[in-house]
Amino acid sequence: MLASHTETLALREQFETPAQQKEASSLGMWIFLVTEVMFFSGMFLAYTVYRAAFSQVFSVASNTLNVVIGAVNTSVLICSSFTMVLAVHAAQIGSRKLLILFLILTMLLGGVFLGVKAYEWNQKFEEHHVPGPTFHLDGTTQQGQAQLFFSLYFAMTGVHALHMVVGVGILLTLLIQAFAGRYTAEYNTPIDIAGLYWHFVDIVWIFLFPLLYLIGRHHH
Amino acid sequence: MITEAVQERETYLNASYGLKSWLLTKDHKRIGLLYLGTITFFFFLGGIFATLIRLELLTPKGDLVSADIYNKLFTLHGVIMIFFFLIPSIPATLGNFFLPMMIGAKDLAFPRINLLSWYLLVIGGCFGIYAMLAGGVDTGWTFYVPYSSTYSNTYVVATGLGIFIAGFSSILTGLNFIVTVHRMRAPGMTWFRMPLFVWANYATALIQVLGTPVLAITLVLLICERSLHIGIFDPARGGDPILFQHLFWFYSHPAVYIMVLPGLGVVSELVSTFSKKPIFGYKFVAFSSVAIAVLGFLVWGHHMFVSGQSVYAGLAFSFLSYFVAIPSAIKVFNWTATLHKGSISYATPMLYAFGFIGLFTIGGLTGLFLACLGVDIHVHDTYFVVAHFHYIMVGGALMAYLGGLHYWWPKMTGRMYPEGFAKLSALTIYLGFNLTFFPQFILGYLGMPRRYWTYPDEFQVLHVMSTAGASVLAVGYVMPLIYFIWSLRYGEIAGPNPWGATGLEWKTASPPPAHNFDETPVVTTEAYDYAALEAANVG
Amino acid sequence: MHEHIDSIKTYAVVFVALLFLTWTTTFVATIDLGPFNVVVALAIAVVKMMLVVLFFMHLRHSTILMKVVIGGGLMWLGILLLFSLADFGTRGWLPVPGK
Amino acid sequence: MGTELPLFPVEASTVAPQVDHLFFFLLAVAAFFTAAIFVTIFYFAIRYRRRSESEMPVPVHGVMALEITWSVIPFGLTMVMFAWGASVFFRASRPPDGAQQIYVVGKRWMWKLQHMEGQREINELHIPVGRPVKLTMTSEDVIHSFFVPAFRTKADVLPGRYTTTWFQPTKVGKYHLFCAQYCGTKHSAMIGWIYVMEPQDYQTWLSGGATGSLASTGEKLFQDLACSNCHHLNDQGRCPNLRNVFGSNVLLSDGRTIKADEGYIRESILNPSAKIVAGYQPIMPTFQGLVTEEGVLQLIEYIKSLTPKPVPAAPGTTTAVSPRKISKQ
Ligand code: HEA
Ligand code: HEA
Ligand code: HEC
Ligand code: CUA
Ligand SMILES: [Cu+2]
Repeated sequence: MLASHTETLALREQFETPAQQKEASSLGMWIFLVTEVMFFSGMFLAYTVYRAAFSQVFSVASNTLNVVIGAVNTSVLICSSFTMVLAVHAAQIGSRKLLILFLILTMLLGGVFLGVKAYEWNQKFEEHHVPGPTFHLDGTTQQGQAQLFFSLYFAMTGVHALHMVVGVGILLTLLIQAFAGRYTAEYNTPIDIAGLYWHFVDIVWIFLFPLLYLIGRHHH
Repeated sequence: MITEAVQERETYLNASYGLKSWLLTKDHKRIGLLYLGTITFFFFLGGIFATLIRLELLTPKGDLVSADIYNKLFTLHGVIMIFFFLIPSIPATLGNFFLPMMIGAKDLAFPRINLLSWYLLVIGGCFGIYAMLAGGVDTGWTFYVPYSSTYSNTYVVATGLGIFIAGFSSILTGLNFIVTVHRMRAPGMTWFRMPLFVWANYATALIQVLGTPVLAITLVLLICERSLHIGIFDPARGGDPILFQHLFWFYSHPAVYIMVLPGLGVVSELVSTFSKKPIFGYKFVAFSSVAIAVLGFLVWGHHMFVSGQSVYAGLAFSFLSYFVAIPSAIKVFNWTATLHKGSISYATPMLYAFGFIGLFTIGGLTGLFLACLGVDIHVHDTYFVVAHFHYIMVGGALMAYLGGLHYWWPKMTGRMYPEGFAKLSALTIYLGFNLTFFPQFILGYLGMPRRYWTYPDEFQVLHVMSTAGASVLAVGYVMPLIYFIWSLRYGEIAGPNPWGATGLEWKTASPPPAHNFDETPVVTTEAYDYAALEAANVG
Repeated sequence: MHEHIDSIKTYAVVFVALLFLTWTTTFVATIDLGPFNVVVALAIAVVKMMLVVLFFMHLRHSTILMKVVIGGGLMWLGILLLFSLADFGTRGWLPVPGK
Repeated sequence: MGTELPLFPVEASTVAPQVDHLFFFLLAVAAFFTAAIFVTIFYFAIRYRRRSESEMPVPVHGVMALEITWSVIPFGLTMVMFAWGASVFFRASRPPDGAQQIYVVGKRWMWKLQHMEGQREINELHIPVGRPVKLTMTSEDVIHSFFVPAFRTKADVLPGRYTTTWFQPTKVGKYHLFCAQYCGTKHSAMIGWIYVMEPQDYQTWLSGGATGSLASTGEKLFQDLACSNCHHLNDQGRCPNLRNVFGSNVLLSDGRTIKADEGYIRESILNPSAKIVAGYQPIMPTFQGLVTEEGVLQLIEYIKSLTPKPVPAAPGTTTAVSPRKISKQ
């Protein structure tokens, strides 16, 4: 009874077969991720241009970020990617319990990441590292160029965090549906696709971490 | 009796009734019509701004509107025509309606996303209209910093948000088309059996997906810069305004191919159907669309030859610009060759196709002048550029759109438009168009800068000619509006295939049933196989 | 389409590798390698990306089409960076201000 | 009320005929292809018009030789366009040595121009016929563009940076100057005139009005702003000697060497700590906000005058790092 219900839910009318539908969905998601790459690309370009021009100041500014926190947060995100892939795995083998467990874990880890991020942002406000009239960075006379670094820092981590928030929202929806028993070993495309998204957001951070926190620890 | 038969048959139009059945529809055909209504509205809105621009320029003095209003007029004209009319025009209306049918699919891969795209366009449009009513925006459609970020005191943020949202509509349409073409083709519909319109929309979709996100982030950065003063492009803090131009044109040059590629696709359909011949060099025409899409991403710096960009970058961008011209040339030559020994009909859509080929050629060839470094230092930001792009976008893309609309009108509505009236309007548009924009080439070479509210006296005669042409043009555009609406009720009933065309969309009833085909078609012939069509009709 | 299910062990290995690389990149940043700090940091990031894409996102079991899609996306990112930097990098080659 | 109908702009600079020749070449190619396509289409459309609905033309799928021909020939033509265009462009980009220097500041919505001899003009520029003129330009606010149609020349004028354009007028007369980059409300009023004069008329014009050469105004400013308190024109003190700085290669404290051009001097004044000369402390205060763009240009002209001509090295040759800097190490 339930199975046949999910069956009809699963295959939308424009498709001929479930395989066609699944392929279409993951192709759609991959293409969407390409658009995301291009979306971030504008900020990466700005970063590259200004870092090349003002490498000394960028290095001073980058040194004010806390590497330990950054590294820990990177690890948190990697853990969340791991639990996400386990959730996909659980869905594939049809284990509802594990699926729910791992979805919850992933969301929790995502939440931890965002919490740490919020803490870091708050630090920036306290240290006057937020671009604007009150901005001040010690160790350089180039306050304007230093602001560029922090503008990029906020833009990049901000857009990334926004993606995390959206990701957590998606996982929440999936979780509710998983509770309702919507996903089975036969039909779990949405979990798969959400996984792709989550991993993508992780990858963005994998680049942001060295670019913002690490590069320029040593500058002459 | 025929009428009765038509009325009783179930079509996508009478499958369900009521506003809700339209606003919540997932049928690509209905969504196509929703788009049609939306962009028609925006076209006339943009057209009213154009009319006011032309009236102001009738005299050298600024005597109709104030300088600030004039600046808002051309900005809103450009923004609306580009982002809310031409970019969605062919893909979202004709493409939406016919792309799935032409490959024998029941719908697009993601119908709900398709509906979402339309809502995004409407929401984006609402932001645009809000900006317009609240006081307008005066940055030009190019939004160059630091003017837009710091100096303008108009509604830049609202407009930027509107374009940002409309951009997502465009991205999602593109995404939908790509997946549909890859995954939804009917059995037997191989890549090289696809109609060229599908190829063109596929190539367009690639640009939409790869380019639009960069515009989106550029607008986000601009909005942040303007509202939070983060300094990304601020020279006082070491920021570089030319970085903005790179980001903007990385999207906006390819975007011109978003605007023209679908038109090129329509013309391929028209030329074939109305000469009853397969397109000469099908594969070349098909690949040239993809080539244009790809090469189009390598030339954006040709908008920045005198901007303070390095001369060496200018050199590279000029060089590469000429590469895009070749696939365009290939198309024009192949269409011409297709006509050879054809059976050429002068139906209205074909007149538009002829008009398109001529005007696109002129517009494209003048693009070569602009891509030429030595000439561009003189004509950059003059009316020469204005003439160039109107030749391609109005003479080209818009003509193709109108041609396609006439061609598929019977399929969409089940009724014919009045042929005589339509021919008259096509002719009016053609004459009015040339009178409006040809003098602008001369003006441009004389040195008349664009975005000028007032101008030296000696340019007046040419401006008067241009304004006169624009009035003729306006009449030409209002005519289809009238007779298309008229035909909905009084037009002659159209059969399933009034033109003797070969595409799958003509193999189903007019208007089509909600699921397009009564049974999934199986394709056994190449595209444009008129002999097979005839054999089937006889047999 | 045949669905390929990876073992949890594979995932665990990849997971550990990712954590290890995170630690490595952080550690290497404390050593002064001159210009190579940048190279190493980005190289490690690329390796991590590949691990995530190939294993967690199952690209290694995906069709060629998906690989083309990803490759294309990265190429376009490259186009944007390369051509823009071609401008910034050649400014001042001609000894005329602003050319 | 204008009644004349001009069709072609006057040619009044050495570059203008070059641009026009190129333009005519392009026009010829464009006219040829346009005509060819129009004629062929009309001919086919009439010759092969549909005579009956049952006609069935023979399908032709394409001819490889034709495809190649009509790809290769246009490609060849476009490469000529590119090469020719690039050569004109380069000639139009590099001012000849010894060009007369004029400084331009764009500001919403006017052009402020300064001559070396000290004359300052607004929205007007007087220059002698036959001599190359080089403009060094910057903007106080948004982007503008300096456009003289009769000279076929145009260059954007950017805030925070110097850009250059040049021309050599060939005809005496009065020519339009336009702002070609949209800059707000009165963009279309940011216009003016270029007066090209006979050399003797120009001399007469020069002799009137000026309060002293640009360099001397700069020198005065140098005193007024107290630059001279630190910068003595000898190698004493904690500040670099500004003699012979312009055009030299300066060694910076971070090890880089940089060519001291207008942009560098401007940055040294407005953002001195961005680049520190090797061997000195970053004690120079910023003059951002204390001196206008025009003032900066005057100072630059003064500092330039401290370098005897002809120093701006010919492109390509490397000037040795000035020994003055090295001795200071
Ligand atoms: C649909 C829109 C569209 C299209 C398709 C094009 C197509 C082309 N455009 Fe255009 N362009 C615009 C819309 C478009 N453009 C707009 C809106 C602007 C102004 C933006 C702004 O600043 O507001 C602009 C500005 C613009 C500039 C910048 C000018 C300036 O600001 O100084 C340049 C410079 O290179 C240029 C070049 C070209 C070229 C080389 C092509 C080529 O793709 C054309 C190729 C076509 C052909 C060549 C014709 C067919 C070929 C033949 C008939 C055979 C013979 C061929 C040969 C001999 C090669 N365009
Ligand atoms: C798809 C794109 C598109 C289209 C279709 C058009 C259509 C037209 N455009 Fe425009 N145009 C642009 C895109 C387009 N334009 C862009 C991008 C710019 C640059 C903006 C910028 O600089 O930022 C521009 C700029 C531009 C200028 C230069 C302004 C300047 O630089 O100062 C001019 C001047 O003549 C002009 C004219 C026209 C005219 C006469 C039409 C005609 O074809 C329009 C004809 C249509 C109608 C006339 C409407 C139908 C008739 C009615 C609704 C009748 C009722 C009317 C009344 C009651 C008033 N356009
Ligand atoms: C408080 C002292 C002081 C004042 C006042 C001062 N300078 Fe300097 N200036 C320096 C020092 C020290 C340096 C070298 C370190 C550096 O590069 O900043 C320098 C460097 C320069 C340079 C670069 C020289 C080179 O060899 O490359 C220029 C040009 C210059 N100053 C111009 C000016 C001008 C113009 C003014 C006045 C508007 C001015 N300075 C006022 C101290 C001063
Ligand atoms: Cu200054 Cu336009
Ligand atoms: Cu372009």
